[in-house]
Formats: sequence, C-alpha cells, structure tokens
Amino acid sequence: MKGCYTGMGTDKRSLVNVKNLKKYFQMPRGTILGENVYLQAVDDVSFHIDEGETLGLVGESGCGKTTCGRTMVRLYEPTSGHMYFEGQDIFKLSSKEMIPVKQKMQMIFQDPYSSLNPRMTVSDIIGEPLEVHSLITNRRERMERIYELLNLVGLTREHANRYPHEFSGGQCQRIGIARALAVDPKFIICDEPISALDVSIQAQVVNLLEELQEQFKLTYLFIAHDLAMVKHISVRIAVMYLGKVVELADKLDLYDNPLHPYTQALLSAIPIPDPDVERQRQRIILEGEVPTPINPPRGCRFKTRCKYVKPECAEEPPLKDVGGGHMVACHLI
Amino acid sequence: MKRYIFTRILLGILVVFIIATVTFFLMRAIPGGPFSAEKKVPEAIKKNLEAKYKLDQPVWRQYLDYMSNVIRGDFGPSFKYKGRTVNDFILEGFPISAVLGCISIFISIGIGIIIGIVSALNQNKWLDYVTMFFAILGVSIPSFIIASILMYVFAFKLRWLPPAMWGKPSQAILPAISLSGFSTAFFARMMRSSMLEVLQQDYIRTARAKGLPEYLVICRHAVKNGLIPVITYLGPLIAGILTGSFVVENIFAIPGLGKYYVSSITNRDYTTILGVTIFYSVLLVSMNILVDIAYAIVDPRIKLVDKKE
Amino acid sequence: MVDKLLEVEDLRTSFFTYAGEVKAVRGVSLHVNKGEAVGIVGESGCGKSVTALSIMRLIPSPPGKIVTGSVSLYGKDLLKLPIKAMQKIRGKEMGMIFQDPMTSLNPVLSIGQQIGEVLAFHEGLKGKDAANRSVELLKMVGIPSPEERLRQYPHHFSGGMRQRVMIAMALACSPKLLIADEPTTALDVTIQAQIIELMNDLRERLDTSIILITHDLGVVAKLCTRVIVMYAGQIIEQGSTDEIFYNPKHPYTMGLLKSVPRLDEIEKRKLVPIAGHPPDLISSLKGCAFNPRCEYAMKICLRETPEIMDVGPDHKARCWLINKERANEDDVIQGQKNVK
Amino acid sequence: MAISRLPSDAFEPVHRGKVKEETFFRPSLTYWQDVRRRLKKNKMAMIGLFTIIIIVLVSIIGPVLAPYSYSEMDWSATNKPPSAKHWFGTDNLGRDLFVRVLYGARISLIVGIFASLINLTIGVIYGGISGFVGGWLDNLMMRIVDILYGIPSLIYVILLMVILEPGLQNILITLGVAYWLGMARIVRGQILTLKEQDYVLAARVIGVSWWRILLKHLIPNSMGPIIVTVTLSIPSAIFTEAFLSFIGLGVRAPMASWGVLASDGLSTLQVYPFQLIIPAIAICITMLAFNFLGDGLRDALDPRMRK
Amino acid sequence: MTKKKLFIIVSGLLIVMMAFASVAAAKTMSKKQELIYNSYGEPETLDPALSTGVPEATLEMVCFEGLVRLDDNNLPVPGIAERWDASEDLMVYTFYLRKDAKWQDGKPVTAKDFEYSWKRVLNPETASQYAYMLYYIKNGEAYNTDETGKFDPNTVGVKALDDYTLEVTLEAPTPYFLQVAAFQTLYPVRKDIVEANPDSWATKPETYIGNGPFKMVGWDHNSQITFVKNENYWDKENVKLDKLIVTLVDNNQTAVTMFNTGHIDLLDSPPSENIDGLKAAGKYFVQPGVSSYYYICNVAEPGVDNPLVRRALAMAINRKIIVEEVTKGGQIPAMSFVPGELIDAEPGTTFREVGGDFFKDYDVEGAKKLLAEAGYPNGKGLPTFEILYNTESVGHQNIALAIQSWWAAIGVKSQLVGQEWGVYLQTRDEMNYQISRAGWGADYLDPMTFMDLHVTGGGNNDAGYSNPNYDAFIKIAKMTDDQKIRMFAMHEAERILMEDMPIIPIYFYTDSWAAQPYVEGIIYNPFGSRDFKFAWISE
Repeated sequence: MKGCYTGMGTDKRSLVNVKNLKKYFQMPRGTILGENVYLQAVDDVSFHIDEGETLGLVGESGCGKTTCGRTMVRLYEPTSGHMYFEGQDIFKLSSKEMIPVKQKMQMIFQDPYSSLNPRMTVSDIIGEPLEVHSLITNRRERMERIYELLNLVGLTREHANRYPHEFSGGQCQRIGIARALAVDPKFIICDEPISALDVSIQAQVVNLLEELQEQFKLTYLFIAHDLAMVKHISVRIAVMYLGKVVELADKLDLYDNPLHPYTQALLSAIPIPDPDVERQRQRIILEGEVPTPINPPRGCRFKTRCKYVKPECAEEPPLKDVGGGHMVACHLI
Repeated sequence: MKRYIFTRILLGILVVFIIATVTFFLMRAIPGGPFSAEKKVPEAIKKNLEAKYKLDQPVWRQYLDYMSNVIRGDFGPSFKYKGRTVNDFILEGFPISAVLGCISIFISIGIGIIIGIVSALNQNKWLDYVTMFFAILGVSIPSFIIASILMYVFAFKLRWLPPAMWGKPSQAILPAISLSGFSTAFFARMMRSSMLEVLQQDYIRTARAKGLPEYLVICRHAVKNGLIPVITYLGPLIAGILTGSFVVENIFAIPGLGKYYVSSITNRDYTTILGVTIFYSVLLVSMNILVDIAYAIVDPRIKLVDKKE
Repeated sequence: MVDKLLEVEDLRTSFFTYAGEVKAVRGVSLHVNKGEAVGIVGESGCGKSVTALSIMRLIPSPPGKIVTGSVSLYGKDLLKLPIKAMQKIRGKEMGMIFQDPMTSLNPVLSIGQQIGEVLAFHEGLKGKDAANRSVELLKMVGIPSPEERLRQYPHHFSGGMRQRVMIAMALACSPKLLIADEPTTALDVTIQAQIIELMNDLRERLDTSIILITHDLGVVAKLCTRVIVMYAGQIIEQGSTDEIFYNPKHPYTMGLLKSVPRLDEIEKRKLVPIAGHPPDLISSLKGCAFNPRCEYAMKICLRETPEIMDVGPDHKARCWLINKERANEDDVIQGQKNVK
Repeated sequence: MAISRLPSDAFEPVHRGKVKEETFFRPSLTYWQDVRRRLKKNKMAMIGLFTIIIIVLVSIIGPVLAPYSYSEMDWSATNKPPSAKHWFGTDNLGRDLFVRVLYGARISLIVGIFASLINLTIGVIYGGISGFVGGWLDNLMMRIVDILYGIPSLIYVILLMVILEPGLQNILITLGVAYWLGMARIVRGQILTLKEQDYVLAARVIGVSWWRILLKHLIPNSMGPIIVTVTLSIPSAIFTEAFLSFIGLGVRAPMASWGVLASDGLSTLQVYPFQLIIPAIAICITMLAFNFLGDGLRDALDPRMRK
Repeated sequence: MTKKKLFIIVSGLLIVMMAFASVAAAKTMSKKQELIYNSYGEPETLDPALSTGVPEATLEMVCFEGLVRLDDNNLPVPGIAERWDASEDLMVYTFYLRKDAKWQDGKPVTAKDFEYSWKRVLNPETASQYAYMLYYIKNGEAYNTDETGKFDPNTVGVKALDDYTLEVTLEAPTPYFLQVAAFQTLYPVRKDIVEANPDSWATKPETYIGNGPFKMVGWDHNSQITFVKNENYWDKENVKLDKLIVTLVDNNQTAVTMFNTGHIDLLDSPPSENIDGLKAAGKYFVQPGVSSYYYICNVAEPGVDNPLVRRALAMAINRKIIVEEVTKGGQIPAMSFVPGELIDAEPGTTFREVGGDFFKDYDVEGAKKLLAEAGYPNGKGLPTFEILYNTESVGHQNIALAIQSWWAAIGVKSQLVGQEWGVYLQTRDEMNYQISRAGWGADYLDPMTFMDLHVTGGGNNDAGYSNPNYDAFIKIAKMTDDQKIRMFAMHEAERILMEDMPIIPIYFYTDSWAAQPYVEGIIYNPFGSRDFKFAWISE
C-alpha cells in the first residue's frame, strides 16, 4: 500500500523525494587571504523513494553517498536543494519543527561499536529516543518497550543492563537497529550497516532488516559499497560517482543492462564466490584513481577514467530517463 | 609554504603587539613606581626624575611614544640602571642565556631522547623502570632545588667545580645540568611514549617483514617517526628554557637576560619589563614558527597549510 | 611431496594479556606448494593473520608468543633460526603485504628509500643500481612515471598505488613466497580488481607462491588454487578451490557460502546466516569450537574436538559429521581423543 | 594416535532450536569496573595510588595527633637535627619540621587539587564551548588561546601575584588563571573527536537536544583524558606553587606549603641540609605518586588498550 | 668635634683589622695583591652624581676622590684638596687643591672640574636623586627645583677662583660640611667625557675616567667589575692592591658559598644562617651600625590608636631572642629609637648613653598590665592586627612570626601580611596598614636624622603620628647650633616618642662582613661602605 502526498516530485506518491541536493564542505583555508575552497561532496543529486521500497545507494569511498544520507536527516545543513518527506520540504523546517520529523526518519550507522555510547547501558541507549519523543510515561512502560524492541531484533531482556563493549559487532548493530526502531519510524537510512561486520554476521543483519521492513512497512535507503548486498536487498539502485548519481535503475535492469561505463566497470569488478564463474569472467579494469572532490573534473566527472571518452564529455551529461525508470547520465546513451 | 609563514609572522606580530599592550598597562596598574624607596625622594627631585623619564606625561602618550620607539627597535632606557638601555641588557644578557640555553637544550634533547628510546625498547623491564623513575624525578624536582643541591654537592662539599659566575667552561656545567633537568626528563617521557606508539605502527611491521635488521628498523623507521610529536613540544620547551633560566641564572650568578626579568618587576623598571617581555614573546612566537617549519621538514605529510591536525 | 615450499606443523601462537592467555592459533598445519596460491579464509579473529605473522616470526612479543610448532621453508625450520638468519629470509625468501596500505608505509621516508633499503640489505644494491631496480619494480606493478614517483612520499600516493608499492617492495628480491594479509580489504572495489589482477599476473609471470588471507570468498574464487578455511584458531577445512566451493564438508564452510549474496543470481534468495558469533578465544573451548553455532551439532561435538581428516583427494575437514557418515557406512564407531 | 570407542549417543543431534543470543561476547563489566581492573594490574600506579592515599590521610590526621603545632616556636631548640623528639628536626624558629611537613602536605595538596579543579572548570567550559559550538566561534576562541599561549606565562604569574598579595586563595586563582590553556585544548580536542562519533550523530538523528548530548554523551566520554590531565596537573600545580614560594610569593606565613619549606630550607642548605632535603623528598614522593597514577590511568583509560 | 673614636669596637679581632699600621709590621705582604670583593648585584649606576646606594658609593670611592676623604674615624682628611679654610661664620669654605692631583688619563684635576660637577648635580635635567646633598650650597636648592629653566647657574655658591682654588658659599652655617664634601655626589667628574656621552659614560671602562686610587678596566655587566691600581693617582705609594675584582653576585647564598670556597675574599652582611659557621672560622666581623629596625603603628587604626596598647605591644617582644636566634648578626636590642653610635653634646658620651632605655625588654607582666589599663585585659576587645612586611627576605617574616607568638602570649591576635617591596611601600605610604615593619638609616651622623622623622605631616611619617610637644622640641633643636640645647630637646622628643610609641623599636642594625684572614687595611664605614685605598693582602 502506497501513501499519497502532494509533494512536488515527479512521483507524487513517493515518501521521500530528494531534489537537486547539494552539499559542499568549506575546506580550511591555508592563509587568511586565501580563497574559499569547497569539497563538493554531493553535487545536484535527485531521486525519490516510494513507501515500503528500498533504494540502494552504491559507490566507492568518497563518492558522497554517506554525506548524501547524512544531509537528508540534516546532520549536515544542505548547501542547496530540497528534500520532501511525506510531501513536506524538511530542509525548510526549523530545528524545533524537525523534531516530529526526526521521529519518522532514523538512521543506522556503519561502525557498530562507535555508534553506541560506551558509557550507556543498552536500555539507556534504546530508552533515549523514547524519552526524547515522550513515547513513554513511566519506568515500567519504558522497560517493557525496551524489552519488546530487544526482542524484535533478536536480543533478550538480559541484555538490557549491559554495556555495548560486552557485545559482538553483530549484536551491537542489532542494538543500533532497536534504537532506530524505538520511535516507530517510517523511513530508515542504513549507512553501510553491514560493511564492518563479518561475512557470517552480515546475513543476520540483512535478514533482520528485511524482516523488520516487512513487519513495519519500513522504507529504506540502503547505502553500501558492496553491490552484491545492495542488489540483494534493494528494489532500485542508484550508483554514485564523485558526488553525482550516474545511473539509477531497477536492480535487475541495472545488473542486466548497465548503461554507464562506470556501472559496467563496477559490476565487473565485483568478484563472485564461484570459481567456475570467476574463471570465465572478463573484467573491465578501470585505470587510475578517483579524482579528488575538491576541484572535480569539469563536464562528465568520469571522463578521466572512461575509455569511451568523447569531446562531448566536456559538457556535463544530464541524468535522463532511457525508459522504464532507468536513468543514466552519460553522453554515450 | 611562503604564504603560510607570512601569515604566521603576521599573526605573531599581532600576538606580540597584544602582549606588549597588556603588559604596558598591567605594569602601570601594579602598586609602586620605579622611584619609590623607603626613604622618600623629595617632591622636587621626584619631579625632575619623572620629567627626565617622561613619566609626567599622560599614560596614553607614554604608550604611543613607547610603541613608536619599539617599532624602531628601541626599547628605551632602563629606569633602574641609569645610563643603560634595555637594548644593552638584551644584547649583553641574551647571548649568555642563549649559550646556556643551547647547552641545556643539547643535553636535554640528546640525553632525553636516548633515554626515551632505550626505555621504550625495554618496555616494562627494569631498565625502563629505572630510567622512567629518574625521568619522573627530573620533572618532579623544581630547578631551584636541583641547582642548590648541585652547588652544595659539587662546589661546596666536593669542590670539583666552581660554585658560580660565568666565563669558563667549567662554570657552565652545573647551571646547564640544573636547567636541562626538567626538559631532559620531559623529553625522555615524551620520546618513550611516542616510541611505544610508533613501534606498534604497521610500517614498523612492514620494515621487519622486509627483513631489515632491528637496528635499522629502530634507527631509520622508528626514531624519525617517534621524533615528530616530540618536535611539537620543542618550541614551548626551548622558550621555557630560555625564559625560565632566571632561577638558575640567579643561583649561579650568571649575567644572562633572565636575571633582569624578575628583578625588573620588583624594581618597577617599566621599560625593562616591557622590553624583555616583548623580546621573549618574539622569541617564543618565532620558536613556534621555526618548530612548525622543522615539523614540516621532518614530516613530509605536513604541507603547512593550516594548523596541524 | 617434491614441490612443498612451505610446511607448517602444529603451530600454536598465544597472546598473554592481563585477562589471560588468548590462544589465537591452536595447532595449525598447512603447506604451500611451489607456484601455488593458497587462500586462507575465515572471520576476523579466527587466527588467519596471526598464522601469517607467525610464519614470518613477526608476532609482537610481548604479549604474543609462538608456543610450539614448526615452520619449514625448503625443510629449514624457521622458528629455530637465530634472528639474524631470519632477517635474511624475510623480504628475501618471503615477502609480505598488509591490509592497510595507508599505514603500512613509513610516512617519513620516500618510496625510493623504502624500496632501496630492501635491495641494499638483501642484494647489496646501492645508489644507481638500487634506483634502477626500484624503477623496474615500480614499472612491474604498474606505477606510471616511476622515476619521479621514487622521490615521493607515501602521502602522495592513493591507497591502490600504495598497495602496488607494497607489492613492489615485497617482490623486490623475487621471493619464493608472498604472504598477502587482506591486501584488498581496505580498497575500493574497482581498485581491488586492479590489485587482484596484478597479483594474478605476477604470480603467473614470476612463479611466486602466494598465501592470500582474506574474508572475501569472491577474491579467493578468483585468485586461489587451494583454500584453507579457519575458525577459532584452527583449520576446519582445506582443499582445492573447486572442492571447497562445490563440495564443502564443514557446516561452517557451507554456512559461509550460503550467507553471502551473489551478484549474478537472478532470483532473490533468502540468505542463510550462521547464527551466533565466533567464540572468544580467551575462554577454554570444549568440544568443537563451532558447536554453539552449528545446526548439525551432536552430543559428541560438545565434548570433543574432532580431528582433521581426509574427505577426498586434496580435501580435508574437521567435523564429527564425517565420522558419522563413515560410522553409518562402516558401522564402526571410531574416534580420537582430543589430544591437548 | 589413541583410538577409543566413542559413546553410543555421540552422534545424536543436539536440539537447540534457534540459536539464542545468550552468550556474551565479553565479561560483564562497566567501563569503570574495567578501568579499575586494569589499573589494579598496574603495580606502579597502585603504589602511586596508595602513596597518595597515605599522604592524604596523614596530612589530615597527622597534625591533629602531633604534640606540636605547625607554628609553635621553641627558642631553646632551633635548628635541631632529626631526633626522637623531633623526627624531622626543627627549623630556625624552633618549629617541629615533622608537623610542618605534614601540615605542608595539606596546603600543597589543597593547592594542587584545587588549582587543577579550577583549571578543569575553566578548561572544560571554554574548551567544551569552543569544541561543541565549532565554526567561527571555535576559531576565535582558539586564536585567543594561541595568543595567550604565546605569552611567557611566568611574567603574568608574577605580576598577578604581585597584585593579589601572597595567600592561598590567590595562589589558586593565579594557577587557575594561568594554566587552564592546556586543559581547554585537551577538552576541545576531545569534544571535536567525540562530536563526529556515530553515537553522537545517532543522538542528533533521534532529535536529542544539544545540552543532553553534551551532558550524556560528550562529557562522560571525555572524562578519561580529562581525569588523566587532572591527575597529571596536580603535581605540576604543586611544582609551580613551590616555584612561587621560591620567588617569595608563597602562602601566607605561618602557614607553610612544601614549596615554602623547601625554599626556606635552601638558605640553610650548607648548614642544616635536612631542612631542604626533607621537604624536597616529600615533594618528590608526591610527584612520583601522582605521575605513576596518572600514567597508569592513561593506560587504563586508553580505548586502544581495551581488549 | 670630639677626638674620641666614634665607634666602639665590638669584636676584639676588629681592633687588629682596623689598626693595621701597628700590626702591619707583624704581617708580611703577599706577592699577589689582588682582592675579590662581592657587591650584591649590579650597581644602579656608577655616575657619582646619580648614584644613591651604599654599594655604588663603595665602588665610586674606588675610582674617585673628592675634596676630602674620611679616615677610619670618619674624620675628614685631605683628598684632592690639600688644605682648606672656613670663614668665621662657617658660611664660606675655600679649598686649595693639590697640584699633583691627576685624572687617570694624566690630565690635572682642577677646581673647574668641581664647579662643573656640582652644578651638574644641581641641574634639574640631570635629575640627581641626591641633589639635596648640595642644598647646603647657596642657591643650590633654588637651581635644582627651578621649573622655568631660566635660573642662572652662575648664582650657585660654588666658584673656581683659579685652577686650584675652589670657593664654596653656603646657605647656612653647616658644621659638618666637610663630611658632606667627602660624599660621592660631590666627586668631580670630567666635563669633556661626560658631555661626550652624557648617558652612558659611567657604564663602560673606556669612558669611566676617575681620579681615585684605582681605575676600572673591565665591567661585565651583572657579573663583575675589575679595577687596577691607578698609576696617575697622587698618593699611589700608599695604594697596595694591584687589582680589585668586584663580583656582582646578588644571591647571598651563592655569595656565601663562593666565600666559603675561597672565590670571594670579602663579603658584606653574610646571611644569618651562616654566621655561626663563619664566627667559628674566625672570619666574621661586626661593628655597630647607624640604623634602626622597628615596627610602626598606624595611629589612626582602632586598637593601635591607643598609646597604652602600643607600649604593651613593645614590651611583650623578646628582642634578645630576635637578635640571638633570628638575625644572629650581633644586632643590639633597641628599647629606644636612636641608635647608639651618634654622639651627644658632652664629649665622650653618645646620645644613647645619655638617653638610656625607655622600657624593659620582654616585660610580659608590664605589657599585660598596660593592656588591662588600656581596657583590653588579656587582649579582649582588640581586633586582630595585621603585621605588614616585605617579602624579599625571609628575615622580616621570621621576626614577624616571633613577634606574633609573643603578642599571642599576652592575648593579642595578629596576622601576617607579606607584600612585595613596591606594593609594601605603597601600602605603607597610603596608610593601608595597622602595624608595619620599617627601617631607617642615618643620612648623616646626628640624632636629628632619626628624630625629625615623626613631626606632624613629615614626609616619612608613615605612622601618621602627631604630637605638638614633640613637634615643638624638634623645632627648638633645629633652630639652634648649641649642641647642649639641641641634644636636650632631642632627648625630650625621644622621650615623648617612646611614651606615645607610634613606633615600636626592635633592634639597631650592625654592619657586618665576612673576610678571609689575609684581607687587611680596609676602612669599614658604619654606613656600610668600604674604602679600599689602603687595602692589602697578607701572606
């Protein structure tokens, strides 16, 4: 079931609609007289996420995917752009007006240990959002809710009075999920929630996220660099490169028919745990390194590593729909 | 880098200016004046004195006059030592303080760093405990006590060394040791913890994996990296040795600049206090700039664009 | 075997911390043949890196210590060598690269100095000769304009380039064995692909044996001819890559394979995670270390540690299930006491 | 290889159902329990801690039990060397040095502890605001610290002491005012690092108010380094107080700190060395104790040392 | 002037030291005539016109000579002037300069040099602090205090009649003008040298041209000054030392260590802690001084506004303990204000002998009685007094501590307030204290230098004391030349002062020094200055 909002997005039914989001960081200046230097972490990014959907956001380190996620919950103030949540442009809200919105938007972080305050017990950690949003009235109610949440993520009430360092990485990540769930959110930004975990634990967390999504009709923005996992969990996938979305499509569409040279290279670079398949695979090896987001290349950002580079690439390619919601930003298409 | 240094120097000048201004007015705020004595000077003569030293003018005028002289490099005449100028004091006193300071810095860097390395390499063994015990002792005993005890033992009891005065090399031994005590111990501790940190680094493991013999691993890979954090403390420490030398100078009767430092406050010798303070501030500021440059030389990662870290 | 380059027998390495003895490696025996790429896979803390460091005798001591075992390179026991002789072997006969290229190079020495010192120490190359050889090495690992790069410092290099430098350094004296400890974990996928490609290429060209330590089964599938799976300080399964991927015998190996999604699968398949988490090696383990997480756990698994045994040509595993199968086959119940 | 018969039920499967998450990864210890445990393992630190406790106890109880008061003069027994009657001897006014050293411990510890607390307060407030608010305010506040850092602190200490007159509270004010810079820098650094920690971001996502973030997340987590700095700044305050006494700016007589005793003892070094050596040893032992404890705490609190 | 010796010799050894001529035969001169003397700290200036301190006076006496010198009895003997006349009314002195007197560079010393030098002192632009030493001369004060800049210096009463005759006209008859003429402010300086380097001529040996027994050859500022015998000195035959090294060590512990290890030959005022040891080694010498150490009471403050209380406080102090246990330098307990060595009207008597003590030292019972009489039995009702002292030397604090304990014994509570020197001076000056330490040294050898201190509104009357009777007696004493009347009036004034007790006398200072046994022939002036002209080193 999808909700209906009167947002300005292309898809009026989207829960989340990001329009032309830009986030530039001002770099420390070398001298008093020096010019301002900006790191263009996220540069003009637009996408939408439907209710109950999972959008995967992939890209290599430094491509701006984490910044994008953090700006969406206003951990960073956006440089420009809009973000419509349930039809409301939350970038226009004051910090007071943000509080009810924050109850509906939550985030799960990458490092399971550093995302939990080492000086607080699990019940304090999970209880904090309950108190902040006044979701409980008394101690008993608080504890019951905490036990309930622990149960949801596969932990037990014995865990409530423990400190984070007593837990394994996977358990910590569950606690982080419980904290996010405490406020009954609609939308959760999962910022590389599994990349710090061991292989055998990753699946636990991913399964848990999927179960919870089903149970609570959650909407996810799933940020990761592991394309295999993103493909597993997402409905649609956006590929970012140097602050830009270069391709956005349904996941099978993206896998079967990657249009952007970068997406093609990215897909081919991922090893598959199957020796036979690996022996037959032909890799597209990208030359060189990702340029710095301070002074990124003009025009197409990928032109420095693209083997199909053409003179038009000096112009910035727009992200255009090539049919069926498959969007790509490349002059080749 | 040039631009960075230029900015730092500008900022340094600002710092010195603020210090000079604050000191100027603070000095005037403290009770007593340069010509007060238990036997009061007759009014008329006091007037003559004040006229001579321009103390009869309004304070803001004195300030402007003083500052314009300072800009021209003239710190003015001493109020206490007639016929002598603060420039004289600095020109005569500072080279002596500097020689003493340099010997001490040399001792403390040399010995401190060696001790630090040795105890880091022997972490949690008796050698480590012993050296660190003495290092902590070194930072624990105030220099005036070290100086007095050294003088008592080596000059008075054993008569091995002259008790005081300046000129002969033998007269530099005791003061240099007293002055370097704190910083030697400080360097030793810094170097030890820095070395311990470095020895855990991945690149040390890499160096060992390359098959390098241990002495090369330590000397080439560990020590150079271990020195980097130590260097940050060099600036304040050198400045501390130079400005803090007055206790030792007083005890060992060394005619360095530090001796003027404290006595000028008691004497309300306004120009001397100001002049020496400004001089020391310039020293401190330039030390810090120099250390930053040294830092950049030792550590190629630093490009001197902004404050470290 | 004729071609055995490295043979490790019953290696046990412990860390003595204030909280007690952490038995990081608990009796590892393995071998590496000439020209072969052996992958060691396992979760973090399973002892794979400690095994590699023990082979190089690079265990930080204190608190670490190799308790028993032998590491033979061409039949020569490295653990019994004096430290001087060992230094001659490190870098010369065995090279090693590490997980984090950002911290594994000395930030205050230029790349030229860092490569040069290996050449100087092992080959006696100095000055121009060393520089020329360094340039060759950098060229070999695909670093553009190596002459200039030689004068630069590590911070001028990106992560991938640094890892290439590390490889160049490790291969400077053409060692017989290259130990790569998670060489691509800290790198981006596209860079990882470059490095894997490079290692594969170098192995073929230089005939260097490789021990590749990783947790990424995909990398193993691409690069390795033989795979060793470690869990809680022990080898629980080893065999040819195909055997391990297509015919895993240990529930843990099976679990690993089932718990990762594959990029090439069309149908979405529910991931099957391994429940629980790896044991803390500080507590003494009773029975099979995997038993708390094992869905096939049997009573014997709680009591005794299984021995590693052959399950096929070039395939061994450490699991009571194999005994069970055989017991069913032979109707003879045999077992071995856990030898401490 | 010993082969034995396996029990008959060996291959019966264990029915556990779903594997429960009951097992804990680490033993149950709160952060401070863990710190305490690690501190206890550090012999030097424990020696330091016990020495401090003994000094504190003795300085509280000692003067009460002693047969002499710290200011009582006995003109018939001036400058007497240590004896059964006067354990540490007497000074030039015939005062019992043992009692004076005990009493001096009180003053020196008060100076050390309170000066550090003043440092702490100013440093935490200043550094906390600077680090937490960030941006141009942080820049401005840190420039001010840089400027103050460039001032030879000695001259300001002396000037302040001249203006304020010697006396306990003025020593405290002077030390507090002059030496908070280091603390402010440390606190700011801590706050800056912690501010970027994921759990602070998480709190902000939840919508936790800034003061609650400061109170519940930032301050408790920066306590470790702050405690270490405080521990290590106590001996340096005692040290500086001794120095101030040396230049005649100590506590108001007849009160005496160790610094006063030591600088009094300086003048009699040639004649009655014990008058310097005894307070000097007292200073050293205390400094050693605090330094050992501080180093031990640093190791114990260091997150990297956590297994 | 009495022919009796001015000073009582306290130490037996001192007699040997001072009467060197009689002993000289017994001791032989060492080959190496080199003496090391320590002067505490860098001299403020060695320009005789500008210097104020005793250490400076000692060093200036080494290089300069005035019209007259003082002998070891403090009596004027010919210096540059070989003889002099005084007019009947003692208003005009004529000095006849010796023709062989030369500057160290060989140029003759002339009367014009004196005229120039004295006028230079009086010139307001010179800003000499001791210019008032020349106020005795006619128009001296008028010139010095002139603010218009139009005063004609030629009207000042000093005139070179020719190169070797100097005529001095005074403002008023001054019997002790010859002593004044020996004072360093009145030394001649060289016009050409001074005018070439008006500020810095006295700071380096090249331009420091004197006419005295020695000349400066080196000055390491803040470290040491080296003098050698002046071959152009008119009396060089009597100068025995070849070299005089003056070390400038200001830390007295360091100085005494240097003395004890033989690096210094003569050390003034050794620290009290070391006196016992020096005495035992026979190297400690002491002579009475002409200074008083006392406490002043702010008579406006409650409690100390009562003379009975002040006297009680004075009586409760045990001065014997202070001088024996605290100061140790042979100081003399003071039960009066004027120190002992100033002479009285009758020949052979001193002011102190005639005046006697005014109360008993450490009279606890008496003190208690007075307190009760004042309405504060056992100190009840008295506020806690603050005792102000300066913190540069521990001695003041130790004395204050001892006094605090004795006052506590009669029930008077007090608290110590140590202040840094400059602050202390200002606090005293602004009368922000209750009881304060003070000291006063004689400017000249007459009781008046002490007695006029406490006249109503006096510049140095920090007690705020005022008693018309006292003022009247001082006025009488100042109006006459008749020594009998003067002394009587001053004795009366001292009696009133001790009755009202705005100041509580503690002790009279002594002049003490430590000397190596081979140091001979130095003239020790009771003001604390030393004359090295006749010094020599024995074997």
